[in-house]
Amino acid sequence: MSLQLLFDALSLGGIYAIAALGIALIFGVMKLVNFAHGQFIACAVFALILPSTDAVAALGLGLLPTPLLILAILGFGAGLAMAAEALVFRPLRNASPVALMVGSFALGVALQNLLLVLYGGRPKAISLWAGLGAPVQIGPAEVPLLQLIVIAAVIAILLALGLMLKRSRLGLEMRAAAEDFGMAQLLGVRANHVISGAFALSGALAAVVALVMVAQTGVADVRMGGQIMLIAFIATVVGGMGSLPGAVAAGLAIGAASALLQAGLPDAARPFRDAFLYALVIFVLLFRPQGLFAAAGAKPRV
Amino acid sequence: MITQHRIRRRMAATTPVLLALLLLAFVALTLAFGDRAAGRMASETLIRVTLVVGFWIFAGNSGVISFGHAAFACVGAYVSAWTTLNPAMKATLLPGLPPALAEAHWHVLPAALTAGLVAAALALGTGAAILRLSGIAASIATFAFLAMVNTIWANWTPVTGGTSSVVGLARYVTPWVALGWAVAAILAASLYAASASGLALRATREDEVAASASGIDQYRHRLLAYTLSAFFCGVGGALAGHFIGVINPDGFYLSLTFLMLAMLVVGGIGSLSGAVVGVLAVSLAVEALVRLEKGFTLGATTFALPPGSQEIIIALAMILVLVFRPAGLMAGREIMLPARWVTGRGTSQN
Amino acid sequence: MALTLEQVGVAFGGFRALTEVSLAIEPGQVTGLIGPNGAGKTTCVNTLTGFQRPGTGRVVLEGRDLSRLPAHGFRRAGVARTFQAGRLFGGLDVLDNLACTGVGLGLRRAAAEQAAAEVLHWMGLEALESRPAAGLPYTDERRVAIARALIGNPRYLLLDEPAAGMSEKEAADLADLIRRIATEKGTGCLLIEHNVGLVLSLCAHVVVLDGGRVIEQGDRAAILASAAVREAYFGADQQEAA
Amino acid sequence: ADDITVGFAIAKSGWMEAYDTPAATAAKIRIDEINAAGGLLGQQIKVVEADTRTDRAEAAKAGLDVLDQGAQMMVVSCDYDFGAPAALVAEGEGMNSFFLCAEDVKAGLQGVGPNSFSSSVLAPVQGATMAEWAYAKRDARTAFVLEDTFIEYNKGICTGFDWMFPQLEGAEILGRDTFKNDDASIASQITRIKSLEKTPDVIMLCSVMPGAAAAVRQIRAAGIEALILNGSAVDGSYWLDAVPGLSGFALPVQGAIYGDDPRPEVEAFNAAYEAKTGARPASQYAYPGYVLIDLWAKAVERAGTVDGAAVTAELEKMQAEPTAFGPRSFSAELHHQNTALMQIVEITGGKPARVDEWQISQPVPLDVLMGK
Amino acid sequence: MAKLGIHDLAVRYGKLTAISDLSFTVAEGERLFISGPNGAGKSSLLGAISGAVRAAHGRIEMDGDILSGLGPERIARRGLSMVPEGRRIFGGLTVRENLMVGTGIRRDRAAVADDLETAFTAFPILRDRANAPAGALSGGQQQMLAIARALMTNPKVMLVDEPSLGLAPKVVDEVYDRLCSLQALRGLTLVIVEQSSTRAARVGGRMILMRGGRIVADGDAAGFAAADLLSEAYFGDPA
Ligand SMILES: Nc1ncnc2c1ncn2[C@@H]1O[C@H](COP(=O)(O)OP(=O)(O)OP(=O)(O)O)[C@@H](O)[C@H]1O
Ligand SMILES: Nc1ncnc2c1ncn2[C@@H]1O[C@H](COP(=O)(O)OP(=O)(O)OP(=O)(O)O)[C@@H](O)[C@H]1O
Ligand SMILES: [Mg+2]
Ligand SMILES: [Mg+2]
Repeated sequence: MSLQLLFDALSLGGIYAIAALGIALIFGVMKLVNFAHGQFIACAVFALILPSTDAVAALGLGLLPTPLLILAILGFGAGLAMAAEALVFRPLRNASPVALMVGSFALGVALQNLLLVLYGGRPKAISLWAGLGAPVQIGPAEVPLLQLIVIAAVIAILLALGLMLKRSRLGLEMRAAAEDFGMAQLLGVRANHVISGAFALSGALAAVVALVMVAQTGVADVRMGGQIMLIAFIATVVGGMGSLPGAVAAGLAIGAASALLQAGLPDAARPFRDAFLYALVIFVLLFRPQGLFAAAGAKPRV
Repeated sequence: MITQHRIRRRMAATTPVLLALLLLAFVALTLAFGDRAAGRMASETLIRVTLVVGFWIFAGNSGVISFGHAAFACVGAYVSAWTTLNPAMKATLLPGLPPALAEAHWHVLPAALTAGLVAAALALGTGAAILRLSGIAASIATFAFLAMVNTIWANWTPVTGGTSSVVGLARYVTPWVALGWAVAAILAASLYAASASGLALRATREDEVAASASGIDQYRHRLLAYTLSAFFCGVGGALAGHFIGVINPDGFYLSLTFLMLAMLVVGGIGSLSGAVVGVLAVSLAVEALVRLEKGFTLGATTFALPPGSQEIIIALAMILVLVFRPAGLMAGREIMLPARWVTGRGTSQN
Repeated sequence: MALTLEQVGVAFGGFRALTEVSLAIEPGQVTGLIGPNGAGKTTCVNTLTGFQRPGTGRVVLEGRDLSRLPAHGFRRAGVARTFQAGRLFGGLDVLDNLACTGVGLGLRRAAAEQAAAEVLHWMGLEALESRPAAGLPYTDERRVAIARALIGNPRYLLLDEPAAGMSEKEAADLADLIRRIATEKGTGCLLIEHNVGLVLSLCAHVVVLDGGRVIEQGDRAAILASAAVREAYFGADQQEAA
Repeated sequence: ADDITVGFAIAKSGWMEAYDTPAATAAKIRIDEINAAGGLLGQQIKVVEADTRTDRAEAAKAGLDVLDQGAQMMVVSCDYDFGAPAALVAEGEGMNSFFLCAEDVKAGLQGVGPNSFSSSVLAPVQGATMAEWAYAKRDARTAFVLEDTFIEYNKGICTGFDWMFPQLEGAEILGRDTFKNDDASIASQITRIKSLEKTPDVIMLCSVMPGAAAAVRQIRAAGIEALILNGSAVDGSYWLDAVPGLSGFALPVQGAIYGDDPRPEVEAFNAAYEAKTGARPASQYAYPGYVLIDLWAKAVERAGTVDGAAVTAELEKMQAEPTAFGPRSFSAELHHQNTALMQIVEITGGKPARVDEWQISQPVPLDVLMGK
Repeated sequence: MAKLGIHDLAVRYGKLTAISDLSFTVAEGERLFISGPNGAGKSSLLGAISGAVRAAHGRIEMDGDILSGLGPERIARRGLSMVPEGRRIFGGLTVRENLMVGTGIRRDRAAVADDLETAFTAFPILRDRANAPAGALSGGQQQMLAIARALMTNPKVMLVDEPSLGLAPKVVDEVYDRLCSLQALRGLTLVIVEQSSTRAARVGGRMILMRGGRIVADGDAAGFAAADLLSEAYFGDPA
């Protein structure tokens, strides 16, 4: 595999990996497959611009200086996710995983239509960090700066999250509350805070995806996060439900597989790229139903 | 001696009859009191009953959430289009069809049956691999299957027309046709649920491990239910196509998947009545909101909801239902005749 | 003629849960299996019922090697079990819980319900027939779990801590039931229990596991006399008794 | 009744709304003009509406809905997929239907039936126009085709380009690739372009928003400066913020919204549109709405009735019928434009401007349109 | 003052009344056994005290403060710890992590390491499997873990639901030894649900007998053991 191809694969996979992390985190703490995650991404994108149905977008938060802007959007994502938790998912806590999933989907529909009402259905352009596209020469490969930043960000986020979950008390409590909410409470864990924290993190990760997407594509569209969310969802399962490194690895792998198929398939088969990709997913699952990185003991013993 | 258990079995046998009557009443009332739009709403609702009841046969009994059933509807719709469309039309729209299909010009009923059978065959083939998995892995695999079918359908242009719609399907689906199929689906679903296989599958839903310790071969029963369930989704897809006369792969993708799931969960996945009630409740609520959005007059003033608010309100209403009735509107119960109606005379002396 | 483990070894990752374990369950008899927590008793049962593949060695049912059979195949071959937790099908009523086994064995639904009703009658549990399994009191849950395992008269029945959480009186009733199963139905039973009194009163033959190995086997006297067993397992009660 | 009723079964909510509303507004501008000038066949034109909610099943219902409200001609959604269900309802009643701005050959005779029309210009014509214009005016001899498989329109653009470009003396398509509109990154497609032996003179990008803007941004970021061609769908300056300072991007339009169209009628319309809505059209897609009412009204006057078959017969007689946006033709084989005089808009330094006009040297043959 | 006071407690599940009119007190450092047939309401009582189950009415006090209405986490933070029925260990966490979950409420962080060491000494198997996922432990091992986990919060009051369930006889002895020695050391107040009156008598302490959600007897555990046959007759056969 050429170096160029590797970077292409990583840049797509990196986005999937961050999105998958956000989904795996919530699945980890609540057994919730959060289908609204895609809309969290879309909302974070639209937070950059002022609500209006005009064709030309006027920047809102997007006008802030870069460091503030990043903070503001991350905060927005976190806040949105926490609000969703408090208003929708907390009351649903005793519902079955399917009901939770349908609830999250309904929330996603509501958010998407809210965006439609506020911003109209036309995609909007956002001029942000155009300079990040500038190519950087690395050996024989030419890689846009943004791709390098994405790759670095994935690594940093993964390390930080991994450390947080494995080493910190909050992480421990998060995982405990995820497994048995009532028991964690009996041990004095402030379980509501902990879950709310997980949502905040997940929302912030959605915001990261949003920023990367905007930097990459320069557009905002209400349907934006949908596709990524689906891939991320698949990555979460292929990686092993609840395993964060698994989610990241599978996200990267799916991105890489997609890039490789794109590069390797003959002309006529290329439009069917995703069909091959999904066939691959089924194939992997058949051989490792518990996922690539299933936590040991994840399968309950008899 | 007649036991409580027997009585319950007999009561359960009344469920499909009552559900059929409920749907009959629904059609009769909408046709008697509604406008033309209400009649179309009735057909659409009953097509959804066919789809969702078909979906329930698998999801409700096995407890495995499938995302793949919209794909069966997709295949069913296209099979019916391939077999019933006017050959001249096919020559221009779908030039890549094999000669046998290109010349076919079938009656709609055998076409609908074939749609179901082809969907069932596809379910049997793909289920044989996918259903070796269980739990969330199985769900994801069905999802991948759906995405595969969608990708293929959207790009296999000579045969499927690609992302462009196939039009000109005979629009024969009246509320009565849809009612016929919905009732057939309900009957099949309740027969299956009462069968040995249905019981075995519900056991695996409760506890996979204990079920296999009871000698139950989970894979076999799941595959059977999956296949039967795909049949009705295939038929439902065919009906949907012949209802609006236009089909497109996108119409059988995520939004249909989630609509089916949402209706099932709102009604309550635990019972057949839940599936039917969920469809009715969601469809009627949507219809009511759509009408509100168009505006209604009260005295001298006209009220109207702002455009686009219907989706938001429905989504929020769904969340509220789930919050207050986490097991759905029917919460796993069936609509049945009360016990004293089914015990009959002469059996109560012991 | 017996259900046997032959030199079975089971490992989880690097951890060896069973090492060269051989034991036999004879028809019509109750065999006891005791040992400290984590000795590998449940793992033995899992191996004997197809829930755990033996890493080494074989599972043999009356001369037939079952090692490759899936779990439901074991049940069809006549090996039934109960679980440490009840594991009833909570959403179904008691009769359907039993009928599930009938269906699993290939009966039609009506025949399965007939068989279920007969077993409930044999155990004197008719009254429970229409109760939902989810709300059953603990003791009844246990008895229904046993009833469910008895459908189709299995040749062997493996019971994993059936008396746990029962009072002395309830445990005594359970002992009677197990005795009846062995004598009236000719079923070979394997009984895992920490209630040593119960095991010793019921079992002609007792196997003691520790650390995944058989450390002792024999009749009541042999077990009580064994210093190794006393050291590894017995509490103050049994020490006194021995 | 004393009125002639035109039914609009179009998206008033959902994402199609952004496309349908401007064209419908333009259609109503023409209706207002006709009414002000004494009406059609001496009667006023009345408008009734129903919302398709950007949903196919709802579109069929919307068609019935306007029918119930007495529609005698039906204007349906911009896109073939969302307009066809309603158009089929009209067809079933023997009524005329017009797609607001569909550019798929099926939006009309082929995909709906004998009384259905679209007033826009076929997507393959747009692709072919760009091929021939770039060849003639920009000396394009080599091309790379990048096709977005999202909707049929995109495929149509590429079809036209693929038909026209290789027939031109010395012109060659060096390579092609596909992507999906919502792909988060098209890095590997870009790598394929960059690894071509020589940089292509033009890149034919067959895509729509938002994928088109995203692709252009990534192509330019990767340092590929070749002239990029696209179809009319990306007209408008609203998306240019996505690629600051973009240059070398050209597309065909039916009329220019930028105030530089040489035809005074176009500017007059732009002014009328601004007067009605408070803003100038955001893209050329308002124009077909105006044209369709214009053509239909002429045919009705000639037929002396609104009866579908009679009006269709008159429409099919139109050859190079003048409109504010150029001549339009229909025939018994095609209810669509397979050739048209198009304005070429080029974006330079982030500013779009009309730079040229072009009409393809031969109409796109029906076989090519039908994908044979 | 009593360490724990239960006044007029009632617990209902829908229409079913699990506990009614229940009152008793537990003195500081006392060891109280609760016994009774299945379904007597023992677990419901512990649930109500720990806040896991909502009381229909009544008052629960600890050190004179009213606990009723506080959430389980607040109650736990006041020094009340529980080993629930069914163990409820965190299967996906390692054994060590299970032990650490409850230590977040302790202020004496330094003592945590010592306590961990003590727990490992008491249940050596936990040390051996410290980094293994707890879900893989055998039934009895999980029970040990549940007890050790509750102890790690350094509670003042500990509620234990059937500690001997699934434990080998030798380990049951050890568990009781351990609980008793801790009680002596820290003045722990213990409330233990125990089916076996012989066992309770051997360990010694006060005993409450429940049936049908009410207290039917209250006295010295040894006395109950002597009257064992009688009490069995009194309970009768539930079937
Ligand atoms: N799936 C597994 N993964 C890892 N270790 C396991 C697994 N299953 C069992 N073990 C280990 O194997 C050993 C034997 O377990 P088993 O359940 O057979 O014990 P047991 O004798 O039934 O004990 P108990 O009396 O406590 O129920 C234990 O140490 C347990 O931790
Ligand atoms: N969550 C619940 N929902 C409904 N009923 C319940 C629930 N928990 C307990 N019950 C019922 O309340 C009554 C008391 O139950 P509880 O578990 O407190 O008894 P117990 O004395 O602990 O019995 P055991 O010895 O079986 O553990 C029983 O009839 C039981 O069926
Ligand atoms: Mg065990
Ligand atoms: Mg209890």
